[in-house]
Amino acid sequence: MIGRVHRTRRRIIDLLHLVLMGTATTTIVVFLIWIVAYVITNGLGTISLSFIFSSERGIGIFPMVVTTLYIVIASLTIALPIGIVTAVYLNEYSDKPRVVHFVRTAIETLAGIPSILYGLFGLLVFARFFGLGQSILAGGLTLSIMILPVIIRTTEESLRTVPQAFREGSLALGTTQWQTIYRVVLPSALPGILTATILGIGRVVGEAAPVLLTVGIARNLPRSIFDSGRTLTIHLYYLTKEALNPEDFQIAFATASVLVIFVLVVNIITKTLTTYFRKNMER
Amino acid sequence: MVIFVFAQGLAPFIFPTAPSVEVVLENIPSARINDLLYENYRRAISLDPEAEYLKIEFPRELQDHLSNPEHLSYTLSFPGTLPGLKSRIHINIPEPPYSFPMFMTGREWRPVYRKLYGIFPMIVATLLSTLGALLLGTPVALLSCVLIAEFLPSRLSLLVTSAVELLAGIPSVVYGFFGLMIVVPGIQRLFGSASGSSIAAAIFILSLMILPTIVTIGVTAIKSVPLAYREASLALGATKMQTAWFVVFTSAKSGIVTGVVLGTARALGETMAVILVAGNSPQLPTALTSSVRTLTATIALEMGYSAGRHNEMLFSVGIILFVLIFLLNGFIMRLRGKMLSEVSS
Amino acid sequence: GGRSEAGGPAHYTIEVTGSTSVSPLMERFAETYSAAHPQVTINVSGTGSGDGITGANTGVAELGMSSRSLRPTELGFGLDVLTVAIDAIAAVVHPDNPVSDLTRDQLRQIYTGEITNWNQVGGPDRSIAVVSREPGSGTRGAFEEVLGFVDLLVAGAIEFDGTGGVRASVAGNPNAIGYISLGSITDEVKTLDIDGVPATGANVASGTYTIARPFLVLYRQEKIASETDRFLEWMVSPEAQAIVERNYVRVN
Amino acid sequence: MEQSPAKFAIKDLNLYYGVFHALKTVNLEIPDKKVTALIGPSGCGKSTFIRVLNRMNDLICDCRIDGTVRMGKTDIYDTTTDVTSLRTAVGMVFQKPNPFPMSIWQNVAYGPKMQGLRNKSMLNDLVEESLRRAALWDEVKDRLKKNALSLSGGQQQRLCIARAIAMQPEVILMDEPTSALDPIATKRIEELMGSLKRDYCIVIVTHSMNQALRISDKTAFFLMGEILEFGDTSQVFDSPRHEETRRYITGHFG
Amino acid sequence: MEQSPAKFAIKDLNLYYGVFHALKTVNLEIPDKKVTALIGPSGCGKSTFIRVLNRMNDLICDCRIDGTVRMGKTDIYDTTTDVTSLRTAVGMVFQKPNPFPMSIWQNVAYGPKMQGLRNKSMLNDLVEESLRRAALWDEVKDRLKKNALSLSGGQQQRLCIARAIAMQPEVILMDEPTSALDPIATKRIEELMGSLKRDYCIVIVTHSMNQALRISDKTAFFLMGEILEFGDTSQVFDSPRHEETRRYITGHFG
Ligand SMILES: Nc1ncnc2c1ncn2[C@@H]1O[C@H](COP(=O)(O)OP(=O)(O)OP(=O)(O)O)[C@@H](O)[C@H]1O
Ligand SMILES: Nc1ncnc2c1ncn2[C@@H]1O[C@H](COP(=O)(O)OP(=O)(O)OP(=O)(O)O)[C@@H](O)[C@H]1O
Ligand SMILES: [Mg+2]
Ligand SMILES: [Mg+2]
Ligand SMILES: O=P([O-])([O-])[O-]
Repeated sequence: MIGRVHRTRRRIIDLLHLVLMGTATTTIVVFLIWIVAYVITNGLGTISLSFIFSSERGIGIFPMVVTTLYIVIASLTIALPIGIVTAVYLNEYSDKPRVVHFVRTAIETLAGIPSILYGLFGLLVFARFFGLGQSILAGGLTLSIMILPVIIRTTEESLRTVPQAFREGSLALGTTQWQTIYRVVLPSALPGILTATILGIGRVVGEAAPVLLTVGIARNLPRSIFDSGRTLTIHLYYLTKEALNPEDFQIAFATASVLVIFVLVVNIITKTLTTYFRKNMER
Repeated sequence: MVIFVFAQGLAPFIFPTAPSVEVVLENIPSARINDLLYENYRRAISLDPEAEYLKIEFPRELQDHLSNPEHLSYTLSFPGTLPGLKSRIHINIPEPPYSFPMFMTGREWRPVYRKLYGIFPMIVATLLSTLGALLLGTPVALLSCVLIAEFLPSRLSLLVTSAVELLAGIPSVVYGFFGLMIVVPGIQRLFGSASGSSIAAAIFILSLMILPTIVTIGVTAIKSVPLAYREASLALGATKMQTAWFVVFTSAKSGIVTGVVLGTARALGETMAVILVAGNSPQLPTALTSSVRTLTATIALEMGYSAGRHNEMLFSVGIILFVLIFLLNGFIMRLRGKMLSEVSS
Repeated sequence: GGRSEAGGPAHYTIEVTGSTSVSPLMERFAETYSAAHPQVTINVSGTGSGDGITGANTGVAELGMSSRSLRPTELGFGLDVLTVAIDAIAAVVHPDNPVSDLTRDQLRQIYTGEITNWNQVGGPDRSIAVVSREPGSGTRGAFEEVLGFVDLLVAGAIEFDGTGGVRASVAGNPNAIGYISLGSITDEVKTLDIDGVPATGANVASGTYTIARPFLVLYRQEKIASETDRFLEWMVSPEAQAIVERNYVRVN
Repeated sequence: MEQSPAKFAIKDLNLYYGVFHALKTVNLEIPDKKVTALIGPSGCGKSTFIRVLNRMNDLICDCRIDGTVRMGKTDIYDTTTDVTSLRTAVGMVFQKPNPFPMSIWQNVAYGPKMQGLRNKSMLNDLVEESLRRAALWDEVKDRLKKNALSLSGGQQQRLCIARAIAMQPEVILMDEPTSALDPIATKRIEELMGSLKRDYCIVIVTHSMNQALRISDKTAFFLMGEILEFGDTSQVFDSPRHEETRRYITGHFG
Repeated sequence: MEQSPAKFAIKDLNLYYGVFHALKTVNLEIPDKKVTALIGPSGCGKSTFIRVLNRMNDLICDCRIDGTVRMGKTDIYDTTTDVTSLRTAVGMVFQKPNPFPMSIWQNVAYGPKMQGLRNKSMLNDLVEESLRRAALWDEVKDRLKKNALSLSGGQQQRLCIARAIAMQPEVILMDEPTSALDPIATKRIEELMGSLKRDYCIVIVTHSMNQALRISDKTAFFLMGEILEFGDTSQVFDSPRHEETRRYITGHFG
């Protein structure tokens, strides 16, 4: 019932689409390689062990590395438990549809709010109102609110993919709901939770505006979470903004390379861990 | 959180800046104001709101230098050697509450001395750059979504997806940096304009930044479309491409919309990268090469330097951003609701 | 600031917050001072002049930094002010730009939009890309004030929120003109003479180069600890001013 | 054959999914130490019914239940009944094998552990015994630490049975345990049921008439949410009381 | 009965999933305008075989095929064969109903539209006729714009059949089309097949002996990837040549 003409036309159209898609994807990949290559080729010359592990001005970025780690740990320590518990609540105990709907809407809204507004909020509430000043704690609290939607959504997605059969199997053995969640559901959702964590880390590490407003740019090695500090991203931002010495741009490139490499490593770790867990689960 | 920002940001439209007229002496050892002598006084001197006139008597040596007092409306200054060490008298007349319509429609943002807070150009710039980024980025993202999820062999697909995820994890400052060093000069050369810092550069960088968001979420959505739909379509003699667009893509619509929405939110909220490439002039754009300033950029640029009403006004800008996001969310919920009801009823 | 519970000689932390242009200098101060006084830690946060002034006023930080003179409202807080350095502001162009001297008037006219092409000031026929700082910047405030065009910046001017951005933008664009702190000049850009006077520290000190602004430290004399007081004194000592001299103009 | 005491007594059971009336006034007595088969066309409510017996339907939010279900003396839908301990006493094997994504050993030990059994050697013994009884021990004894998901479908099904036995329940419910299995695995599981019924009350859902005939003592025929016929298997298959039963059994529908 | 010409001629077909040998040297001739039933225990390769006929296995990456499959004169596994037009000629109804998440009308019109048929009134006619033939028209004529997923399982299955008919294929393949259906829907679909076989070649996979007996002209019995027995349905059921066939048919396994 179909003409040869139509079939040929279809083939041409299909080919055209394929070419368009190929162009689009190539564009994306080319820009990715360009950005990464641009940053790393300019920065690699400056990177060395002493660059990462020295605190001395003009030589090393150790304080920034430490502050970044502090911030990551602080915000994850706050956001992960809250996020996971919320996701579990939404997904496993959703017997109050109103509450669930409200919480979901709130999360959707939170997810869309520009990060600078989180910064304003953190500045007003944590730094000024609660008197934490610009500190790692204030920043960690702010960022943890910011990554909460990411963690909740991703965790929820992975909880949703845990087959109902696992829950039924466990409950049918006379376990309580909490035992079931803790022993069967959460472990199965682990890869997803891991992805959430990594996405959260990426967001925390990459964020500039809210960190600038709540953590500050103190260049010292922080000694506690009540100290102010400067993250790698802020360092990079600051170097491009206030470049005081000619070599600052070199350092900026090197810092950017460290950031890009960090993101790369985090991505590789996620991928590996996820495939590892998947393999463990499926075969 | 909403409450906090709102509380701070609504104040300038309700309250005047100060309860009464104040006089501030800068580097002036002594003066007599309304017959009271102030010596080495460094705090604001609040006047009685009932007072009908203001009489200031300066020390002799300053009076000799008094010149041309009206060139700055509220400040009388005396020639001195170095900035910061000048002798000046400031008379702070409380400003009335700022008019909200003027805030929304005003074309001029001169926050420091002329106290003009018009954000209309910034609203326009924010909307235009977001829209532009969507128009430029979405088709590219969607096309490659389909290619990655449906046509690439699984190894290559995994590789490209990982690469795109890497793109998603790169800090926005790095994008801004790249934009400043590569895109901005490129645009200047391309258009032959005075400068390359422009709305075009912002759109370009933003579209680059929303690509990974849309692609990652879109690919996940497309991959989660049941195999059964593909089989059904292929079994009906549709080509792979027809199947991809008419069945798979349509079924993944809801997820893809989520991706586009999150991308839009990212474009709307992006700050650091935009600051580095957009030029930040608070003017209405007239061409692609016009330098523009977005709402988020204004907050980030001025928060650290602002004081008093200027500071509160930045929170007001935050409120406008909130409202934009709420509108966006509402619109999406509508859209998604429509799509869901389309599917279920 | 606060004393830590750790043993040994009482440890003291001085919190300094404020202007981003002052903070590089302050960090150098902090390093040198802490090296000589190990019991004192100095935390420098650069967030902006406004924040520094507010911080010192509300007591969030012991010391505030500002790269501009205080505004009337802020003067009313009654803060004590210490000027630790003077920073000259230099007008800069791309090294390929043949123009090397402008009058104050020409400079002002460029920034207010009355002059829009380089050929009006003896350069090639190219339109001028005006690069400025964001409103509220100490550098911009001083620059506009000294040249007398406060709040009259031409509408299409590009605004960057930092010295580095302005410099990179000028370095990458042969049409551009910008202004940056004297301490941040590199050979990527060319410094313009103003009325025939080169922008140098000596000329600022002698008063012939007038585009300058102070670096201020703000505090409340009655609230600060003795350690902080000693640090304040030290900042205007010859030792500290020698550090200032490397990039800025000393105050005495 | 009627002498064995009733394990479950169901009276006037009505079950609704939202507005859909899935079980209609069901009355039934399920005997102990026997195999009771539930047969009937697809969608008639067999799974729904079997899930009533261990309150698995509690998990479905819009499911509503009327009537009484007694196990021994306790009304299992009484508000004071502890669901957890009910499910401890009533084991269930699902239609699709659903081992946990853990090792074989952990799968079997999971239930007893959750009940508080911590003693490692006792657990080991229990795991071995359960696997032996589910006719799986010989095949897996060398790889107890391996992930249970790497087992074949039939092995997984037997693992689920072992997991249920390890709890030493009083009742075992099986929902189409062999529908997805090859002939050999099916045979093994049928043999197992034959040996298990000495100790347990077994309820099994099956789509295969032949299986029902081979293994069950009692048969209940469901049609559109009602129990149309219930009696000794031989009687139901040889001389059904209803025309529909006869037609279903002889393959005229379903 | 043997006079009708062969639609499919399968010669020495071997199929591997990776290293797993799923179909072993299958030889078969499937007649036109007849119903051919494929029976056999779970996992024996029925679905795999039926998917060979419209090259649906191409979608599975590690699937490898040996031997020739001819439809009429064309070798369908020849590299020059256009898979798309092959599938246009060979319709398929899947085991699980899989309507697209679009309206009922769009579901049926999808295939012809993809072939380039744009004329709205012709499409309307085609949709109506196909739905009528699938015995669904009366139930859905008032809600053609409604989403197909809101139909009941049986209706969905009939919709999928209508969708396949709308393409006016030469062959219809059905993989357990009634396994999830209630008796009434099953009966409808069986009647439909009876009327369809006048025009089409029909191949059906079923787990129900009774169904095979009721509707098919030819029956192939699969066991472990081999065709153990093939012949007229009456002969296969009444006097099977193999002991295994007899045992399977009489319910001694599966
Ligand atoms: N969660 C549910 N919500 C609404 N209706 C349901 C639900 N579960 C089952 N039903 C309906 O209840 C009826 C009985 O379902 P049930 O699963 O008990 O059938 P069954 O006899 O086990 O069938 P099968 O042999 O196909 O497994 C069916 O019509 C089904 O559509
Ligand atoms: N994609 C695949 N990869 C590997 N093995 C497969 C795949 N699909 C099917 N098999 C295996 O091939 C064999 C035949 O499968 P097939 O689906 O054809 O069985 P079937 O006869 O249709 O069974 P059922 O009656 O349960 O549908 C089975 O052992 C199955 O495990
Ligand atoms: Mg069932
Ligand atoms: Mg099958
Ligand atoms: O950063 P500044 O305030 O010195 O412009």
